[in-house]
Amino acid sequence: MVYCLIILLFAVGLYGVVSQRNVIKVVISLVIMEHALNLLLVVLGYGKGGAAPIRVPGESPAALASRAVDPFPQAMVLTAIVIGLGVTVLMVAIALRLYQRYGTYDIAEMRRLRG
Amino acid sequence: MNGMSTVVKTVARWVIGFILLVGLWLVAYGHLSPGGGFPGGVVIASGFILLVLAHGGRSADRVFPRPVARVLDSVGALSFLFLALLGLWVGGEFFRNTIQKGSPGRLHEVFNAGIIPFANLAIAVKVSMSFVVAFGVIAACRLRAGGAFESEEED
Amino acid sequence: MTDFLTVLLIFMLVSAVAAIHMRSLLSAVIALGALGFASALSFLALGAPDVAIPQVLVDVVTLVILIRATLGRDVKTTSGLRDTSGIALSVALLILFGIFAIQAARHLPPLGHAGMHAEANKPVSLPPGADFDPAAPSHFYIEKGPEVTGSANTVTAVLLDFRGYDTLGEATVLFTALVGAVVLLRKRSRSVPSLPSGAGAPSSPGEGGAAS
Amino acid sequence: MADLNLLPLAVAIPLAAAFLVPLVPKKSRALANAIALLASVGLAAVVLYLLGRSGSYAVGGWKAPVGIELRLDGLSWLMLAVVAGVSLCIVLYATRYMDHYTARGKFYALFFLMIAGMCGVVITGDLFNMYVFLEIAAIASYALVAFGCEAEELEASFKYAVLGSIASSFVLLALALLYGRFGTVNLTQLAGKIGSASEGAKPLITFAKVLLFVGFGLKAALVPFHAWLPDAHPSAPAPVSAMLSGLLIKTIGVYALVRLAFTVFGLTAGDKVSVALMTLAALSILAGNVLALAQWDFKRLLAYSSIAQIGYVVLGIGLATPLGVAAGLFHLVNHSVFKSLLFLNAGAVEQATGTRRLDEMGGLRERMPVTGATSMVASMSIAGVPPFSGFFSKLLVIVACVQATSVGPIRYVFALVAVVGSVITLAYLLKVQRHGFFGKLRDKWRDVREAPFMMSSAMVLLAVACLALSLLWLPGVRELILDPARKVLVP
Repeated sequence: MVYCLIILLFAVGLYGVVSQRNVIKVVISLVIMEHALNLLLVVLGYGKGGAAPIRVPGESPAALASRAVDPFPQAMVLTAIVIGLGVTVLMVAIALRLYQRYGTYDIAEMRRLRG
Repeated sequence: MNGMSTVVKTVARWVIGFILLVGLWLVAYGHLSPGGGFPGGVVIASGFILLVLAHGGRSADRVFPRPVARVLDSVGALSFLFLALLGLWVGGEFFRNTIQKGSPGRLHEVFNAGIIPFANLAIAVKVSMSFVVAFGVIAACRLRAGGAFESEEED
Repeated sequence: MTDFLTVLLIFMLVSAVAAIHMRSLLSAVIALGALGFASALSFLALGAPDVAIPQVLVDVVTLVILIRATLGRDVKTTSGLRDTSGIALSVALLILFGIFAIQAARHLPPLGHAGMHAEANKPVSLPPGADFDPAAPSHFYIEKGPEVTGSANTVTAVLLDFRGYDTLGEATVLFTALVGAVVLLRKRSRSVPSLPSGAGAPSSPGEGGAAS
Repeated sequence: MADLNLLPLAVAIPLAAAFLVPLVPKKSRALANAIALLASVGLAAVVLYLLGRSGSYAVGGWKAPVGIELRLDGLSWLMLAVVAGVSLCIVLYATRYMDHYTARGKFYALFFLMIAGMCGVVITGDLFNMYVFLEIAAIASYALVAFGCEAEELEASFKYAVLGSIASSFVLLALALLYGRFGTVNLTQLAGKIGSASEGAKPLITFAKVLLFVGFGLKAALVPFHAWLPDAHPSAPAPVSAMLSGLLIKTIGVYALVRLAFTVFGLTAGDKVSVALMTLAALSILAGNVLALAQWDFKRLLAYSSIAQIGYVVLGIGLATPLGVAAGLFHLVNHSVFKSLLFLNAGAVEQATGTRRLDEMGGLRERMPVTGATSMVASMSIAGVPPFSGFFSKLLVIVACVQATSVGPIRYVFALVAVVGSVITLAYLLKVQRHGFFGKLRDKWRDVREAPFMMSSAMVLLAVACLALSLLWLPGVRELILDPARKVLVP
């Protein structure tokens, strides 16, 4: 159920990317896709105890292992978040420049390139 | 951009110290509690962004000139790479955590994790300066459709 | 846990649809913000405060940047979808994608038993003193991580020690995006008075012929 | 182990250069150029040092599934060598070409970030690490495509960035699914777990395979996924076009696709994925070549031609027979060299005349002898005219097609497509030569001057490489370079 909803979220983002004409909307849709992926990774790392994988003072390794979630997907998601942010910043910069050249955010009105 | 009202400026001046403190705490204790170089760096950057928003671009530039931020950005990245190469140089492997670490019984001390606190610091410098520059660049460019491109970026 | 997540996810879906279909760009950006905060909340619930903090911060930054890009522009509203024939095809492909993806997701282990928690990925045996057998590396991160790296927070241990190389890549991505943005928003792009762009510009046949 | 000590430098050198170059003051162009050249030479030296070595390198001293594993084998060495060699020539060329643009420091920074990303993808043995370095290379290339900030460059870049991000998110989705099931992202461990996976995991594995296929297919611009390439590649400044067409689509597209298909998913001759790969490749050859024939924009023509030539590479490798893989890799090396050379030629012509339209050129051979001669060499090579390297690799791909009995009778169709494709290639390159460099010199090009020395010497170097690469197939040389690369994929 949770997985299906996350995939639906990803699909909504994908739909936005292919269907929207507004450059900013396309960027927003890409961000939605990233959110879905990040959430999927963290959900896959969830374990029974549901505690953050941080050893508190005086705790034994086995005790932590029995209650903690998987730290590895979290590390990957952190990296993925930063990568997503980088892509967003760059695409907004391109969008600002496009606006300056064309006076619009509408892709359909930017048709300098042939097919 | 002359900034906002005096109330905002005063509050910003009070709050910024607190924000920087939180940022530094996140950086320093990143390996002992939730946090780390990246969130800490973003928090520090948000302090500067607040400064820019409240006082306007000009005066913020006087406090923290963007070229300096640009240089520190590169320096942060280089020092992280340097830490990685230090591992290659001293320990024989790229990224080997060479500094003394993990001594028994000292798990929750700050300087017992080898290069980790230093790496956190390098990342924090890099990330915060990145955001200061990125925000400055995006905030500074005022575009008019088809018209002249106004940007504070030289070349 | 599942119920809480489901509610959050439905909220996220609604805000995603809103973000895509709202006509005003500013409202769309704000809907995206709602989505981001919901996802940060679910990270907290999933035992990932280390992800939730940056997620909130990144959301704020994204919002600031996106709002900066939408404010003060002449056109605030979107003018709808692209041409319909292309849309029909892509929706068909999207439905196909959805079916296969959900099919694949059904073969994932159930919530709480995926990744390192899956039965198949448990370490085979751990005789005392023997080398750790990481069937899934995460077991090593959790059980040995704090001792061998000195970092009580195993996420940081993974990020900066076990897989520091990835983090170098991450910092590099940020650097790349930043240099890219600065380059794109610079004042002048060419040092000679603009070369005529040959491609789609019919207005520039061979002017400035002997620029050297 | 010890002899791989310098392997991480293949990433660290370009990264250090990228971080350093923006610190150079704007005025001192020479210093920026010097850093760039030094870094390229350093990278080439490291790659030379690594020749003939192979093995696994544990980053940070953590053994494979715990830490990140770097792998060097014949195939990754070959790709590293291509990246280092071609990018060295391109840097040489860029030292003068970029005089026409501002922000030289940032150009080099992005350029070296792209190289670092490509090297990172090539030497990694870890799926997530591959994703990270893929993104570095991809983001740098989005920015570089839009470097000139002209309208069509920005538009092309945006289109490219959107499709590229979709591709990356597919890769990440596949990674998440695989991690959820198998709990690891190390390629070797993943391959083992996939090989012994139960029936229940099959739909998941198939879906992940499709996602990776589409994701890397988009990056490699195989035919149904090629829409971004003909816009993005011509729009960029010439050195960047050369990097994109010559190196980027091969390292983060073809190489990654092939590496995952063979080593993780165990592709063998005649299986479904192999036939699917070859079908896309054949489509790419046909569509790319036919569309190239219709172009009058020099760089756009070359971009379409890249789609077709990537088709040959994938066709050869997709056969999964020893001869096919070797031929495909051979063509990959050749294509990097001659396509970069042609883009550099196009850049030299554009800089001298201000146009990319073939119908406005004519007779440029008289005024630009070096550019004319080197483009002649490259054209003959890409079209498959005998003494040049392209002839051998194309011939070998065709022969391999005919000999691949495991593929079934459809192999004759593939072989026929390859033959027809090379005829069309010859046709449009004759068009380039006839309209661009031969014929009567127009009056307005009377004062055109040859490209500066640094640019011409880069072109001459690549042209010499075009000829020299024929030697790769000679016994003795082949055993040193191509065979180890081939053995990684098929024994």
